[in-house]
Amino acid sequence: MPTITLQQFMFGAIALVILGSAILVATLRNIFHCLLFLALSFLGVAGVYLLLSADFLAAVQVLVYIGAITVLMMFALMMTHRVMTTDISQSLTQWWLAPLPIALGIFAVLFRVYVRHGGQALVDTKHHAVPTTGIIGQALLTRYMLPFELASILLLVAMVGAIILAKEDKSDDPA
Amino acid sequence: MQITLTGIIRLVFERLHIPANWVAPTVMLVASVIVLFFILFVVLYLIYGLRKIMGWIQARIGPNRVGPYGLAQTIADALKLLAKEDIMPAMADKWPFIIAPIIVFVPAYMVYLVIPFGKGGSWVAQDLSIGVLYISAILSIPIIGIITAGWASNNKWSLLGSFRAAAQLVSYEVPLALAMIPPVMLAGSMSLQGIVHAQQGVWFGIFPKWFLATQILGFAIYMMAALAESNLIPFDIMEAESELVAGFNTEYSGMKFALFFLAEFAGMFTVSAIAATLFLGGWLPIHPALSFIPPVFWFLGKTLVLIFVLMWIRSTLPRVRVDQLMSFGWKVLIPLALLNIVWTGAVVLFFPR
Amino acid sequence: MIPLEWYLGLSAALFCIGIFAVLSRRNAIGILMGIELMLNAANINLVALARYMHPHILTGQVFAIFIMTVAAAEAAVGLAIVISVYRNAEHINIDKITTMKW
Amino acid sequence: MEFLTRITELTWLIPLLPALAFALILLTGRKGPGQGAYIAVAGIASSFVLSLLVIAAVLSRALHGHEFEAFAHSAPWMTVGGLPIRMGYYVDQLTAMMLLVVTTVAMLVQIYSIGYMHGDKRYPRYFAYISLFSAAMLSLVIADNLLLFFISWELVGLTSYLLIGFWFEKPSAMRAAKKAFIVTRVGDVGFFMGLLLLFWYTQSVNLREMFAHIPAMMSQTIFGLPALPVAGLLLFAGAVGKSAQFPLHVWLPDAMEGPTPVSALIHAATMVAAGVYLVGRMYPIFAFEPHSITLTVVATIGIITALMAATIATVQNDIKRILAYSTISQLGFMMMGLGVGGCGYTAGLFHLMTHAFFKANLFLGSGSVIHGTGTQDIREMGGLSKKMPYTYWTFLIATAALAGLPFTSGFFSKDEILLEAFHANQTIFWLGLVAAFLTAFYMTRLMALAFWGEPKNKEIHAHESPKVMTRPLVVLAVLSLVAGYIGWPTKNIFHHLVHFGEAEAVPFSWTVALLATGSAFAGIGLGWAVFMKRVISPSVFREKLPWAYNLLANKYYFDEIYWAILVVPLFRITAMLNGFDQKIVDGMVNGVGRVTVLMSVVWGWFDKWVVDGAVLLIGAITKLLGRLLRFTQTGMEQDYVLFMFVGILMIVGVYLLH
Repeated sequence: MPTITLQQFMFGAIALVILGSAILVATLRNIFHCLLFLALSFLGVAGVYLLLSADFLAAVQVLVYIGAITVLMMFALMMTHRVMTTDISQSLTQWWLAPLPIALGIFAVLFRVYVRHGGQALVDTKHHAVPTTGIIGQALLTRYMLPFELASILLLVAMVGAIILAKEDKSDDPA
Repeated sequence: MQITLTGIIRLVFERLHIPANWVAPTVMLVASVIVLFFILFVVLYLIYGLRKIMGWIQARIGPNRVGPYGLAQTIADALKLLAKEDIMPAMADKWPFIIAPIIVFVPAYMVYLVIPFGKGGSWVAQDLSIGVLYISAILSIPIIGIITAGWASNNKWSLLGSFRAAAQLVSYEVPLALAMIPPVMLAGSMSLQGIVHAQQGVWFGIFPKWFLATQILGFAIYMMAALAESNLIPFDIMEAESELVAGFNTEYSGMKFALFFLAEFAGMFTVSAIAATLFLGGWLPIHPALSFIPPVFWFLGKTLVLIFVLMWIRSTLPRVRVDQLMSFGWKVLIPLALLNIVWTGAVVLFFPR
Repeated sequence: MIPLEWYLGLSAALFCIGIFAVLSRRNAIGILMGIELMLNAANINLVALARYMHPHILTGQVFAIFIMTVAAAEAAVGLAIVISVYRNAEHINIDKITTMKW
Repeated sequence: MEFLTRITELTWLIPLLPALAFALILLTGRKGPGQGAYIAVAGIASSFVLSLLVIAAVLSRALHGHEFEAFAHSAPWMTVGGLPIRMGYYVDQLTAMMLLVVTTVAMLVQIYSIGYMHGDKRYPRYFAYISLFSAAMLSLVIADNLLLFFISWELVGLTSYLLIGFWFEKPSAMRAAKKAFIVTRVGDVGFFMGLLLLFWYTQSVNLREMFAHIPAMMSQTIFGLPALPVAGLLLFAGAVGKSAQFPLHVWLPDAMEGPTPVSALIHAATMVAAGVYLVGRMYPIFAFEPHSITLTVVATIGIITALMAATIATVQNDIKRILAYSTISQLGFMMMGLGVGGCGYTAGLFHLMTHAFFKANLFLGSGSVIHGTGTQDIREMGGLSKKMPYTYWTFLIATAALAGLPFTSGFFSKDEILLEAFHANQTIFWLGLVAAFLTAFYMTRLMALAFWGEPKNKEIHAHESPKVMTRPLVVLAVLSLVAGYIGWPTKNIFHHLVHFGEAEAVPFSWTVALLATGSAFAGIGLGWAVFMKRVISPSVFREKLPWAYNLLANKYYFDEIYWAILVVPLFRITAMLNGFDQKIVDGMVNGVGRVTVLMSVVWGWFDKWVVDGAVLLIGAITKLLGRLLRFTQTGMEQDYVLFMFVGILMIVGVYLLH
């Protein structure tokens, strides 16, 4: 009987949280509940990163996905629904079952590919966790300097674009 | 050999024949429980202290009936809250309404895991190598709880409050995080213990080598952002009793309200403790000659001074408007914080340690 | 010890749930949520493979950071578009946004 | 010296400056300085100054006994059938003389026009046209090749057309403009054919290269005729048209419908002299042998024109028409001079110069008279000498010069022509003498009726013209007096400058001089007797010889003859051709059309049922497919994403199954 280590147990629990809340995100009718479960799912992913001893990434995951993106979505949600209506049930598309076989098919394909090609030798033998922050910083500012700068420009452009898009036209003329 | 929590638990586990790899989680769990009780204690007397200080500032006595000098007053209040009826608004979104206070409280409590109360590993629950980043990440979570609370209450005051809260907390999270970066740069570490260690020593035999020396601007930015993050009075527009009828927690009562309250005061202690760690040398004595006083007292002393400053500000300044708050955050604090980072970069570049 | 396949399987499952969410939601924010799920799945893959194949280089983590950056930008612009759509159409049900449809 | 030589390198600017003025006036319109007039005057004045410098350069070269090389420069222009053609300027003494004449007269006329055209509603346009004319005329003068010469020639004709029809509201002006254009075109066709002929034989349009080929051309024939005389005569046809020689003179009197300064500049002094200049410029083509057939034709046409126009002028009553016929007559004189050969070349061109000055003076004077009286009929004038003193005195001087009174410029030039004719051909000499006599007579008549005596129409209150108009008159009068002295018979500077070949000046002859002077005085005397003293009634001619009078009054019926023998038959032929076109050509076309219609009915059936059927079938199939495929085009993003994933799934599935 294969013994289950603590890590494996934790992985199982976290995976369960992630997948369960992800399924709820995809199927729940109340979009606000979806958002809460989305946040839970993100938290689970941060847990996965911790299991992979990617502590820096886990913190960034929480900071960016929960602290920024989820909050942003909640904000957008509140702005795009009539206030004082907690009943914001969202119906799914007309043929909401149609994507199901597609999703399952893609899962099957991916799973098959991973299981066949995810090598047996690729087992985490490096139990020793490496402090990741310094390595990531080094990589970002040396080898990945250009993508790093491009990402910063992308963020700036996205910020300006979002402001322009969401800005209300106060003047009468369309320009 | 020092007696540490880990050592005790390992000893107990060995006696009970529990596998050794369960030790670390258990240590975390026990440490968490200890921290939780510490928080409860701290919050109880912070509330008491606040009421007393406000009383003095406003030329009155403050609580003085329950217990000697009114010391048991907060405990009585807490008991009263626990005994109260837990009201659920009629059209409320039930589960979000219930978990919202928990989402707010848990992160406030999780931050304590990395705060070094004293020298060495036994005075910090978990000295993470990414400590500062962890703090910022965790501090961003309560916003979700506050929005959820406002949303789920099905009350327009609550919703408006949570709108304001979302805007304010997201806005001030940025200068807060930016103000925390210069100490990291100066120390070359994100671990809070590392940052404290980097502040050891004195200049000219008198002045402590605290980061405050080069980071007066950063400290000021941090303290202002911290005021907003823990929504204290000049920036408490998300609760704003006189405008929004207490904002997001209008509909809350009983234990759930107590959790919000707890989180708020825990947050006050947290930001002060972080400020003391990052800028004021944490548990380091003000001068090596004073190191006979245990480090934990230094730490608590500095933290309490900062808390007093926060309370002082809270009870003297009027509330600002929403638009003033936002424009101050985005147009003043963030540019200044960025400038401070550039300045610190110059310092690190030209005066390497 | 956790085999690599577990992570990959988790990632595949999360990705497919994301696809399902994207395809079945009518609410524009719901679709954005699905996209975020898919991006997270990709990130798990990257980090896991980086951990198992080159634990000292962490290229996968660097790429995960870039993906997060892009995700943040995408969320900002996407939600701005959603708000803009709401302002014009009073709803964000993408089935009913048919102004551009012939 | 060095400076002057350098200046000649700017010769190309001379026509360009007025052209620039033209463009500027068009651009600025009424907003330009002086409504464009100042621009025009500035343009022509700078050309004038430049011309003076160029002339000085030429003179200093020529008079210092240097072996004179003409100033010439050219640049590549275009390639015709592999032959590179160059465009440039060519300045010799003849060019210098023409530059002097053209720029002087043009400048004075433009200054005069400022006053004369004052208040006209198309004032800027007038100056634009006249600047364009100056540019074209100057480029004609300095052209170094026949093609550029021809282009400028046509441009000059165009501006002439535009300016004759300047007041196009008047039907007569409109008709006159068309007439001038069409009649000169007849001559231009000849010119162009001559140009092509010369180009064919000499493989060049450059003047000097052409002249170099003349010996080679001597032996050539075309259609059995010697080529050189044919080319010469064709060129002369152009000159006949432009210089209003018999039989193409009919347009010039009508051209007087244009503004009077235009008549002075274009139809008296410069443009009509271009024909003479053409003959002078192309003289080697004409005088390839001492008494060539071409020169004979030129001389004959010249004397016929001179006599004919002079006789007509004696009975005209319109002041400008009298001057117009006088111009035709004098142009005939010039042609005659050129035609008699030898030093007649010099004489004719000399007369061109002097005539330009005094005829411009006369026309401007007549303009002043018209300006002052408001009429063109000399029978309504009279006694203007007191009311318009400047106009009167200048007019008188110019008349004297035209009549050839001694020591006026006209005397020297006309005398020289008659002298050459005397030596070359006695018949022409005597006929020329008659023409000179008639010239004096009709000018006296003009003076008598217009300026002397008493005002005949009391309603006309004549007044002197403004200074801007009289000043040019004074300048021209002075020039009319003194310009002839450079041709003083015994020391002929002009002959030294402008001559053809090695011809020695014919010695001065008292016989000819006295005969010429005598004929002039005889004409004046007769005119005085008839129109002032009334010794002979002015109407006796009309009463005694009515047929002759009518012949003259109707200008020998040229217009009527042309109408009858050219225009009417042309109309007839046109009508015939029209009938042919209507009946036969249209019939054929209609027949073909009917057959086509019939065939198209058949084809239409085929098209409708077979071709269209196939097309519609394909269309229907496409539509059906489209209707089916339309179900995939839901317009919903998610459906497309769904299809995308289905596709991915299929591709990966296929890959995995292999």
